Amino acid sequence: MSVRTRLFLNNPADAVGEMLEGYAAAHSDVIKLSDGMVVRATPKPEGHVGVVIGNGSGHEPAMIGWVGEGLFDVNVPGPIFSSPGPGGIVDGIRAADRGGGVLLLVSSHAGDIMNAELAIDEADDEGIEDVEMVILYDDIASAPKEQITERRGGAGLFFVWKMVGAIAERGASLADCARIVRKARDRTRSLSAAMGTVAHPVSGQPLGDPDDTSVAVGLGVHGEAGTRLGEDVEADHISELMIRRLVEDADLPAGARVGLLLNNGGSLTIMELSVLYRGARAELERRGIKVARSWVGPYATTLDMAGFAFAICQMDSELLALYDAPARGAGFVMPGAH
Amino acid sequence: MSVRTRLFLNNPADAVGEMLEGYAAAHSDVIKLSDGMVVRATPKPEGHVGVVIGNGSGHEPAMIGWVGEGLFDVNVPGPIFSSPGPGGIVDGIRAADRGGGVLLLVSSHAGDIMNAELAIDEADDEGIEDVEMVILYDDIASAPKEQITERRGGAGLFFVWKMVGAIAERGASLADCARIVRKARDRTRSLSAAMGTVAHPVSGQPLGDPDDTSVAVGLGVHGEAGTRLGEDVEADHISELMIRRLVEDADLPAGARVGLLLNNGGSLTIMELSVLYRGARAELERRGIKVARSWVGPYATTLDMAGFAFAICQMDSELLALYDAPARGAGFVMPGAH
Amino acid sequence: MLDGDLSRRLVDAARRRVSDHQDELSRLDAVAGDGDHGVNMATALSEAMERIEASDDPTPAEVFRTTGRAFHDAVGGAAGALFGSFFGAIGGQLNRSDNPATPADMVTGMEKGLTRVMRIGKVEPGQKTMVDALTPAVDAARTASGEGASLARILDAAARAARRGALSTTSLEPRAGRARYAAEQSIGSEDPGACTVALIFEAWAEAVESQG
Amino acid sequence: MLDGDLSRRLVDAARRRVSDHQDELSRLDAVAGDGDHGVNMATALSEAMERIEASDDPTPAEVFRTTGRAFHDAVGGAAGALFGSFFGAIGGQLNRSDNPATPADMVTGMEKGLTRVMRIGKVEPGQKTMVDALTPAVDAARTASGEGASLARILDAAARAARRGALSTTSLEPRAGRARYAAEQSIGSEDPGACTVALIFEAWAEAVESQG
Ligand SMILES: Nc1ncnc2c1ncn2[C@@H]1O[C@H](COP(=O)(O)OP(=O)(O)O)[C@@H](O)[C@H]1O
Ligand SMILES: Nc1ncnc2c1ncn2[C@@H]1O[C@H](COP(=O)(O)OP(=O)(O)O)[C@@H](O)[C@H]1O
Ligand SMILES: [Mg+2]
Ligand SMILES: [Mg+2]
Ligand SMILES: [Mg+2]
Ligand SMILES: [Mg+2]
Repeated sequence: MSVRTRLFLNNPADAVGEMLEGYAAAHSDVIKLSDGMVVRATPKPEGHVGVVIGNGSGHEPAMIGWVGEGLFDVNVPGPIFSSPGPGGIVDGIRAADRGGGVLLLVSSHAGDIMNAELAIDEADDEGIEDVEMVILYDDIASAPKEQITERRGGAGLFFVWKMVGAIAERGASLADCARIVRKARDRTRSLSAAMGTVAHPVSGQPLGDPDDTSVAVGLGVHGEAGTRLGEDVEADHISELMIRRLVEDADLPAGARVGLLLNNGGSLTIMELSVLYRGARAELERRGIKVARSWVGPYATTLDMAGFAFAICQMDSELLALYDAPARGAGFVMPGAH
Repeated sequence: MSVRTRLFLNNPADAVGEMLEGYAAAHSDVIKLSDGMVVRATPKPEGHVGVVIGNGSGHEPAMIGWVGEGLFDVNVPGPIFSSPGPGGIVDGIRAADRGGGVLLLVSSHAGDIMNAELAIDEADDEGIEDVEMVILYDDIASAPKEQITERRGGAGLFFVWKMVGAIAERGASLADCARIVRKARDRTRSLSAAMGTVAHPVSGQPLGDPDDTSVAVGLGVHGEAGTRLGEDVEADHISELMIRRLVEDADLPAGARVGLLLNNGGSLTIMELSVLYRGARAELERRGIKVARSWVGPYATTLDMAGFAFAICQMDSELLALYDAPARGAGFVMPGAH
Repeated sequence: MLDGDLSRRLVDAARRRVSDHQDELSRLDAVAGDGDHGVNMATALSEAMERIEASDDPTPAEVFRTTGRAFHDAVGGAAGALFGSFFGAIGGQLNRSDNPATPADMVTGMEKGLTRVMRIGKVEPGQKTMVDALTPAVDAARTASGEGASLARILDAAARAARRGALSTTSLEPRAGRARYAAEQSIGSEDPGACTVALIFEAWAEAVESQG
Repeated sequence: MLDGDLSRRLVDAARRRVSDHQDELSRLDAVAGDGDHGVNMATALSEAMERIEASDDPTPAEVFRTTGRAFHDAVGGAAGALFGSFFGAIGGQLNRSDNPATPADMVTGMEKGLTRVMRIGKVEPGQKTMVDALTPAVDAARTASGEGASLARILDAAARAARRGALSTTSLEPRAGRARYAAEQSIGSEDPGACTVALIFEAWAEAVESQG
């Protein structure tokens, strides 16, 4: 096994721009491109809170596929694996501003936070007020629970995106939107696993050892290294181990109701995802935890990484209602209800 | 570059069964498992035509993700890359029978046709009447146009599935359903391309030369070999060449309106798909052909093959209306309208 | 004479032989097909034996019909349909014969099986398929049977002819099955289905011979 | 003295030097990061030079502010923010100085830049980042400037100190940036950002020296 260093692209340096053009053209009923940003084809009503996110590319359908009704208003895509700069984020804030304030969501990664902070200052200098930034994290492998705010953002944030998108669409205040973001974040945990690595499409540089075929748990969404589990680990074993760590970190009691997300990190087959899901579901049921909603598919990918992540979000009736609210995005799929 | 021979599975021999359990559990609002078959969670009204398909596994979301309202009534999954046997297909016919006749759809592959024919005889012996079988093909690489009925089935058949699912849902007669199937088939063409190969998950056998990293055009959905294009071919060049061959084979005049499907054969990134789509769309527009609807994503995969297929279907207003009719399947996504 | 026990042993001998060559058969299929032929055949024959062992003192007809159905249920695909129909036809013929059956009944069953395979597969000899081993095997069996030979001699003649037929596919260009889409690749290597036919007849000839 | 032309040549020298070492920098980043550092820096500096060449006779302040913005716009990520703010701070300081600027103005700009980097990056020296090269470089520049040295001598002192600082990161465990999630892997290899700092100061020292 090894990495695919050549992709179906033209000049790799043009890949992000050409991707945005192609993706927007294929989904012109939901989104459009505007100054390098992905915006809703039909803007939100005046006076509503605008929801913006900036992020590195290479994680599609995140976040270009999550712009639309009941989701993001604006996505500012950066270069591959690299957050956009402050100028782009300020443009995004301006584009999302419908007069009801703007929520800038940041998945916790050093570069994303730095650029967002620079952008907030710049927006302030330009007299744009009513911008609130919330930093989001969920990946239990990236820091111990006592330093929870040091954790990085992972696939669990899709729960947060869905819920804040729904409440903003209803016309909630900026404060209420921010409250939901923090509430959903604090109830969400994720953990990833993969075998092998991927190569950066521009530099051609593999992000890990291409000859190491063992399974690793706890990788970052940019291919940052994790802890090796060894070779030939059965899917059921991996699912059980990961779910156990998530449930323990979240202190989920028997009887809890969760949303379960199984993220395809790139090139896993539906066969593998389904087998992994089956194992996770069994482990949750053994612990008396009820899976109320399921999402299985590509959310945040790392190019064609042969990996995945599990995320759980503990639901209550407020969150569940937001989770179930209709939404429309080029890469958005409603969760299965059980 | 090489193939991934180890997947996230338990015993590979159990993979298909465990996949079906996991997939059905994750999508219990749309489908359920019944005797190894995937059936709709809510059956069609009495008296309507039932639509059945049997196919090998390893192509997910085909066809397990396409069972549901406005799509298939029953899917009979076979072993990996291998059509189910006649007994299973007869069970499928029985399960789909709502008293309005049953349409058995067959993607043209030797094994699929043989088993379907054996099943039709067996169903007849058992006194099940009103079963019509239609054989479908679209892959222009598999036989010259003069031997069009010798062609094999490819990703273009999703156009056919969508349209027949819609008309059957409306309660059309068996004859009318079969007419739509043939009409859509005759207006559809597909062509695939890939780099590298995949390994059979049970035998571990690579289906092609794992060291050959060149791009090939005209592969089969089970990894059957195609014609090598060479290394380092730009995406735009591949898109242009493939669209040209499709348009010429279909004799599409300037002014024609088409549905365009870009199938992810497994592990392509959205970045690559978007760049390829952009090139195809540009080539169609250069030829004066209007892309009325677009589908970009995984339809029929070949495990984690780094490949894709383009398919086009020439629309008229009847087909377009069926294409746009609502539908619901675990892996179904509405096409983008332009 | 062919009784239930010998029939069972024939299927089991085929199972063992094919399992031993499973990887080789899959490799042959990977040349221009989908690389699963060995898995398919081994799976079907194991399933057949499980079903046969589960039934109580089956007749020859039951043994062969069960085997045919196991191919149809457990494998599907082209080879499942074709090999399943071949075994099913033998079972159907034996169903019309006395128990134990005569060597001539077995040969008639094989002839019917070949006819079914050619009809269902829509193939003629020379198209690089299992038929290129099955046709000479059945011809040889018919000739030997016409000369009044024992079942052991009949199967021995069939096995030799099947092997020659299988080897002859090496230089052929495929015209049927999914291998035909990659015809050039396949020239120079044997057809996997034909190879399975030879393995089965060889296993049968040895099994009957060893029982004396 | 630092005029617009020399400023432009400093940025161009940095661009050339970093481009030459682009693959090495990406490789260092792949050890525990995401393998793009060389690409990021080369892209940003090329973008900066394009913008600078497009403007008419820019002042030193304009050259450095343009460079800072190019980092922010073209790269993003951690290093885009940090290097962008470093260049931007120099530009901001030169904006308050005469044109041409004095070596002392340049050193004050570098000090402000370091302060911004530490604030935005939330890092201290010793955490295996670019700050471990930048801190000694700025210290050495301040000392040389305090002794009334020429710009050439100041930058030469800074370059030597930056290189020593970059090398010192080899044995450190990362505490900031995404590399910290894979701390063990990274011990034994240099921090890519620190290495870039050394490359830039070395290129500057040579560029100023060669102009006499
Ligand atoms: N139409 C056909 N007629 C006769 N034999 C066929 C036909 N198609 C395939 N075969 C035989 O089946 C073999 C392939 O079997 P197998 O790989 O198990 O099935 P599949 O092609 O469905 O994967 C071929 O080598 C050939 O001998
Ligand atoms: N918080 C931080 N403070 C200071 N320097 C940092 C910080 N985070 C990253 N860096 C520097 O940036 C370098 C990585 O840059 P680069 O790879 O271009 O950005 P990214 O980490 O966004 O991919 C590191 O080697 C380090 O020197
Ligand atoms: Mg980066
Ligand atoms: Mg097969
Ligand atoms: Mg095969
Ligand atoms: Mg980096």
